[in-house]
Amino acid sequence: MMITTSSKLLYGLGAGSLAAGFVWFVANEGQQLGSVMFAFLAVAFIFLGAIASYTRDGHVLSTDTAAHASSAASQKSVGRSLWPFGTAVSAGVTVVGLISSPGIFKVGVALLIAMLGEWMISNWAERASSSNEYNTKVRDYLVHPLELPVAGALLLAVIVLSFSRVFLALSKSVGAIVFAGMGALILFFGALIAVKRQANRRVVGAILGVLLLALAGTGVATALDGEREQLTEAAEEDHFAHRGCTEEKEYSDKKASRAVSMKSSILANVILTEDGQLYAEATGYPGQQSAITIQRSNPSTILFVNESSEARRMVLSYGKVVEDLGDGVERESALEACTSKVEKGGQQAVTVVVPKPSSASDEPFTITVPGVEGAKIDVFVP
Amino acid sequence: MLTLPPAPQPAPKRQVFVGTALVSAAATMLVGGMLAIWSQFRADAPFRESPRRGPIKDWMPKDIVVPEVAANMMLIAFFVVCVMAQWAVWSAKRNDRQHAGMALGMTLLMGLATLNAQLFIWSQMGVDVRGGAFNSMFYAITGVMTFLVIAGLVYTAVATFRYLGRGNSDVPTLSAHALYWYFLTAAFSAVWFVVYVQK
Amino acid sequence: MKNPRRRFLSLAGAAAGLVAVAGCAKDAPQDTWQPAGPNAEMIDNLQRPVFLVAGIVGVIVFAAVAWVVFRYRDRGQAIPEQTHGKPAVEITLTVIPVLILIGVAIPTASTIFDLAKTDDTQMVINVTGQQWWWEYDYPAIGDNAAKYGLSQPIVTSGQLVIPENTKVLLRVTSRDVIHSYWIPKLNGKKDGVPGRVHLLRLEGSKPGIYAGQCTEFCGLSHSYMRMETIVLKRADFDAWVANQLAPYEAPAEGTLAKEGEALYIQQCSRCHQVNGLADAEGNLIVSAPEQYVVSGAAPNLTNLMTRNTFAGASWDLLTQECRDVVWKASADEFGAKYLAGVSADCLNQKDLREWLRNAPEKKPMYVDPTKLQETGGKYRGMPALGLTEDQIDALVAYLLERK
Amino acid sequence: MAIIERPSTEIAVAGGATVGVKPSEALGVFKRPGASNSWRDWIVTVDHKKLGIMYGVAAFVFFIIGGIEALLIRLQLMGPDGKVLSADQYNQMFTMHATTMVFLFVMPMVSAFANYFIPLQIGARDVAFPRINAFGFWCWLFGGIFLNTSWFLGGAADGGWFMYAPNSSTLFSPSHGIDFWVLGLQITGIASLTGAINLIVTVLNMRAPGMKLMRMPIFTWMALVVQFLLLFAMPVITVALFLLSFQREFDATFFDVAAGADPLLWQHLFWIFGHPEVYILILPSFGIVSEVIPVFSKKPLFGYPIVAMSGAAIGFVGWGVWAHHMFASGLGPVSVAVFSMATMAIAVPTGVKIVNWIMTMWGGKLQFTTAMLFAIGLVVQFTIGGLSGVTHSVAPSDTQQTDTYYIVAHFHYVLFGGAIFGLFAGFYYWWPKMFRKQLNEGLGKVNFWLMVVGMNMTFGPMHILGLQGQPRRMGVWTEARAGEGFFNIGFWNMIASIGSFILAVGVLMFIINIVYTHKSKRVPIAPLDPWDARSLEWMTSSPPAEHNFDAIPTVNHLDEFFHRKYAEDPNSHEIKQVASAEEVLADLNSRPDEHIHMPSRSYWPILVALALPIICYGLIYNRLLMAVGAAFLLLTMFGWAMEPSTASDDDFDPPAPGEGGGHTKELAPLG
Repeated sequence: MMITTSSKLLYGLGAGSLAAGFVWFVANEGQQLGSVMFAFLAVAFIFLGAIASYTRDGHVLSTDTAAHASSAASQKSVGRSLWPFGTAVSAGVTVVGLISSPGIFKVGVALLIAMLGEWMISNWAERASSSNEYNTKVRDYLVHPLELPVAGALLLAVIVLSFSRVFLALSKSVGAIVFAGMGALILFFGALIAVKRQANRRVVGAILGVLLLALAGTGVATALDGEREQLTEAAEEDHFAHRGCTEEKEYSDKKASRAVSMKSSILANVILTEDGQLYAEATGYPGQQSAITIQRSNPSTILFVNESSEARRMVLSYGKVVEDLGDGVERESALEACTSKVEKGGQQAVTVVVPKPSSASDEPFTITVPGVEGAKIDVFVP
Repeated sequence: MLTLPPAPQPAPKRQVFVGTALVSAAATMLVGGMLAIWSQFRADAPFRESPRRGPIKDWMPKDIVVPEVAANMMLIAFFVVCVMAQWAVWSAKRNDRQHAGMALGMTLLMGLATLNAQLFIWSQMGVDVRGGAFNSMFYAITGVMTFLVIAGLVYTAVATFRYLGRGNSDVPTLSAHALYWYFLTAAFSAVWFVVYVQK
Repeated sequence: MKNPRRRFLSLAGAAAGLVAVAGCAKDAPQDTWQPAGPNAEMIDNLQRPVFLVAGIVGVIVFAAVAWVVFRYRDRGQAIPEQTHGKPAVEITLTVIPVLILIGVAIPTASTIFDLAKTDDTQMVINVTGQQWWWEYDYPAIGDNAAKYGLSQPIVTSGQLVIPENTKVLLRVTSRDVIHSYWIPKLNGKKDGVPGRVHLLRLEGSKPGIYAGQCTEFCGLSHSYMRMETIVLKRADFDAWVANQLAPYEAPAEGTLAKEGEALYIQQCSRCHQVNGLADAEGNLIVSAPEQYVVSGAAPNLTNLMTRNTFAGASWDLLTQECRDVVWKASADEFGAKYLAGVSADCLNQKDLREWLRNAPEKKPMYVDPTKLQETGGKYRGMPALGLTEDQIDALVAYLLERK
Repeated sequence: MAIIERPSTEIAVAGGATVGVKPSEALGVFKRPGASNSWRDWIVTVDHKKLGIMYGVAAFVFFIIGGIEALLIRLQLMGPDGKVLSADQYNQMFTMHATTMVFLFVMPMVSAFANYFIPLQIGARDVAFPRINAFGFWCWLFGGIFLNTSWFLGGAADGGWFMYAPNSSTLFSPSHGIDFWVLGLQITGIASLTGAINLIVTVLNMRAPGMKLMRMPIFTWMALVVQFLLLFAMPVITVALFLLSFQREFDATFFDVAAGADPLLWQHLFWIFGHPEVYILILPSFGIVSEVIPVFSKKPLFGYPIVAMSGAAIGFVGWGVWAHHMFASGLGPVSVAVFSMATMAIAVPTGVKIVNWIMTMWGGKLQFTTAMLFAIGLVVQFTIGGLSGVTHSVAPSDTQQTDTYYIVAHFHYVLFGGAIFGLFAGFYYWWPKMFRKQLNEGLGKVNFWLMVVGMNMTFGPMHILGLQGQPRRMGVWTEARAGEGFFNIGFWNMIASIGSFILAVGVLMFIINIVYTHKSKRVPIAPLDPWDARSLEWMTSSPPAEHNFDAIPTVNHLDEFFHRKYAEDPNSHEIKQVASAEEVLADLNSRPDEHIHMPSRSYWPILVALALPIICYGLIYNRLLMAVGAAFLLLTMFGWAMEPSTASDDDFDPPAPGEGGGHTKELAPLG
């Protein structure tokens, strides 16, 4: 019976968790924490339910000695098989292909089919009769004509390809080191085999297999030496070269985007409308505001929303700072915080700590948008 | 062949198997909790319109480059580990000691490969943990994953030692061990998708 | 065997009694059952029936237990029938609480949404918590400026002053850890969370002084983080605003207060702003608490003596008698009494002087310079300034003029 | 004939042959310790009963520590402007009081009962993983000791047991207290997790024949639900603690507002764990009471399946209500409304339980033993706590009550009047089973009444204090805000403080009772079945032998033991006793099982557990020490994995023939 008492309960709880996650998601306007948590709770429950089904609540009676006799451990030995291993490798190749190139993917799929076929035939053959020898014969008769040539060709191809790839990718000095390393490895295993003569040939085979796999893996890895397209943009943008708060510059600096700001912590939204109006929306104030209050010394996040057609940025000016450069020389610089330029519909937040009250400054604190006349919000810092 | 008349063994009750399943369930919550926090952080990050690629979440600092190849290789390695672990079970059930031992060795090796890939990713990214929410979260989530993988490796080592030291009868431990690696693969697939693909 | 029953009955009685008499407390400044404004009344109208229902259910349960304990005690009766349950009874006894709870849930939901309404706001005040006091600032925008004469922003602390029958919306936030703003007689509490702004409606329907305390654990001196809300009639409120916006008056030359001003500039103005205070060259002095205090702010002392508490409303600036005059004033007289502020006669010299002498001893704060590694040398409260008694005299004289 | 034997099989070598190996030659670098009667036996034991007793004793010691902390708090608050503790000490005191009571008393005391009685109640010889069980105990004990060493190393944690960010960051709590707290809880968390896994597997896999899930005693049921709650809740707090320690040790920015984080994240995580935790604390006591009431009512539990399922329902719904701890923290009105409704929903299954207990007593034949009194005490006091819970499921009302003493009153009625009264019911009920002697009933009743009076005097007035607006976690209150008349805060604080000392005397009576019972020669050995009990744990000797049952019974009924003693007269429908407990046991033991496998003692659990605090001290003070601890951990884990299954002096039956003259060895089962 698949559906045991506890698996029933566990499946039920899994379904309940899903429902709870849904309710949470709806009730909290799409807040993710609770919903993801519930989703995983559901996964865990359903997983345990499946295990409970599988083990029939683990309820094998302690007096059931027949279970011992029929347990797998006491079954007699049958032939060995490398097919699971082969399946693993081909699965690996398939996934590599999926990510990198269709060619490798196709090879992987072919391998996978071949290996699974072999595994299944072996499995079938083992049950063909009670005689192991007969079973092996049946299997070989079925499969050998197919598998030997294919396997040989494939092995050769993989080795050649991988080596060439590794060579191509390595610089000269590194190449030398790699080869020294490989030499040492081969020497080591050779010595090992020599010392321990009875070492099982299959173990040796396995070690070589692993080396082969490693080689193939490295080859694939170097062949795929590239990045996903989306990521290259950040590098291309080179923010430092463009930083600044003026209209011409595009980015503020690296920091601006690094300080990830939570939407839930937004002090005010500053919105630039299509017709060049700038207004603020802040929690607790009704409607559109032309002035906002920023708490002194408090990290405050202001979100800029650009609805105009141009790429724009928001600049918050909050006074000046005078640096003493020594020898009575002073440098005055404006205190500013700005977002990067964003396209229409884009948003960008800036987190700022204003240390001085606005009353301490001769010039009023403002939020402006460079290049848009009259777009100004007064900022008051108590 | 037996040297003594064996006392009847306790019937196979799959304690280790069920226990491992429960560990996996608990660890699912661990990884799930981390991913929940991750998605919460990410969902709360403001986005901006990129001129070329549509909306971009300003969640991941732009100077961070994720070594995707290594991450993908890591995922592949996880899948391979699974098959290896299952192979060990398969062989052990058939009293095939050599293959089972080999499969366990391979499991360990590929498990180490995943660990190696993780170390590689860390060193390549060179993320400063103090740099911000993404950085902290990245280390937290990959750190938890690594911890679970190390636990898996310890499990494999234990299973190997026990297998080598014992007769052929440790199939329950081996299948439980395989279950744990299945769980790790599933968990890493989730982490891989959320952290390395979606970012 | 009698004892359990008696106990249950007395407990049941106590529960019912609690519900009945909870509203009768006298002079309990933080009583949650004495609403003094519509928001608190909304809560009160909800909680009274809920407590009553809970009390009745409790009495029924206790009575049932008492009856069972009395009736079925072992009197040598035969072993009862081994019944495992009666579905009809169980379903009935499950459905009844469900119905009761539905009855409670509906008004609960509607009250939740009523209390969250913000579209009828008449005045907005920013409330910022920090270790361990509250800062209030009245932004000079919108209705505040247009209808309430707040031509300039006002910054004050400890006591929040609001006009009578005005729908005030507090924007509660924090500079360091989580605090919670709670004036029980005016509304429930709302946490001030750093980086977030939470909204709390406040409306007082009767002039008076309403006490509250920070209710989210906020560190060492959590117990000393108190606050009050003052409800004034509209005319009194206007007078209060005018006084707050009045320009700075320097003490007369040659007085003790003038000495105090110099001392203040030297010792206090680093952190505590007094609006309009200028140094000898006539430059306005701007305090820089962000350099000395973790939270980056210290109370603005421009009009200290218009408030009647200090140090996070932990101590009164008024002596006991003068305090009673204000606290126990009738609604009509309250405004005048409050606006009188603190006079020299009424000043609570003892506590204020102790505070100036050694603040951290009076109110625990992290100001030990040897243990400030984590904070980069910044204090989390007011340090001991090492003032002499003469200096304290001068400072008190100066502060007495900050009205 | 030796009944117990340790598992053994042959070692296979290449070629499929097997050979016998002498114990000294077995893989076995590491020998297992043999049996002894000294204290050492307790260190190396893997017996679930001994571990249960050790859990109980250690937890009780922590109960006393937590109680002293509570008394200091009450002393401080007895009068205005208390001077007993400094503000800093007060903050540490209430933080550690809660932490100790939750993590170091109630949870492990539940583990004590669960460890001791779950295998007995389901007719098993042992738990599924005996060594992991021992590891869990040592892990918890060392974690608890580690946590409490912070008192002597610069001060304990001072952030409250809820440890809200950002107050818990190094900026606001520079001492190492919170580091100790975080790491200590991680260690005890490991113990909870291993314990949970162990007990779930035990219940799922080791039940006696015929012991279907719906025939399990309710205590086992509730404990099972609790283990599932632990299984899913502990990882969440682990995540939260992990983030916090990451922040404190490595300057990560999860809760740093300036870096864009949201401090409410911690609150969500903490309460996602924290609310199920409440049910982790209370459900086992529900289970105990559901055992005690039927026994002393001479009736089966009314509506058994409903009680079992309502326990599961409480456990599950408990997951969906965490935000009711956050009604004042600025969630939107929609979430507040949803959580408010969900919280009310929990009242239904809880109410069902109370109804079922009363209905169980209804029509019964009630005997007011101390255990029964404590059980009835739970029913009444939990009802008060439950009803006050309903009052603040009403969110607007809760914004007036949360973080005031009203909440303190509520959860103490639930956790002291509920959970702890349930545990005391368990002490009195199961004492003769565990220790062969019955606790004195007279002293027990004194104990009960002192605790009832003390408990209601301490926590009853807190309802008033809270409604009068006295906030929690305040080291001092001031006369100026105390109010006047009947509801004067000072008066009720005084009453509460006096009550707390009465309560302390009540607990002291329990200790006196124990000492009297076991020291006095006049107290006789308890009969086999002193309460005329119903479930399997009574169907064996007192205390049970190491292997629990000579013969595993086959279960045909819920309340199997009762049904073996009593039968219904088919004509008169009267319940008649057909066999005494001794006769039932003798009948069962007349066909003892042969070849009972019991695990041997082991050194490794305590050693592996010892490595964890070393690592944690290293993390706080010195990274080198951490490496040493990690190395120690690896070594001991290796030892664990490679341990042979038996000690050299264990019995085997039949004696092993064959080469080498000894029996063969194998590795111990993994757990």
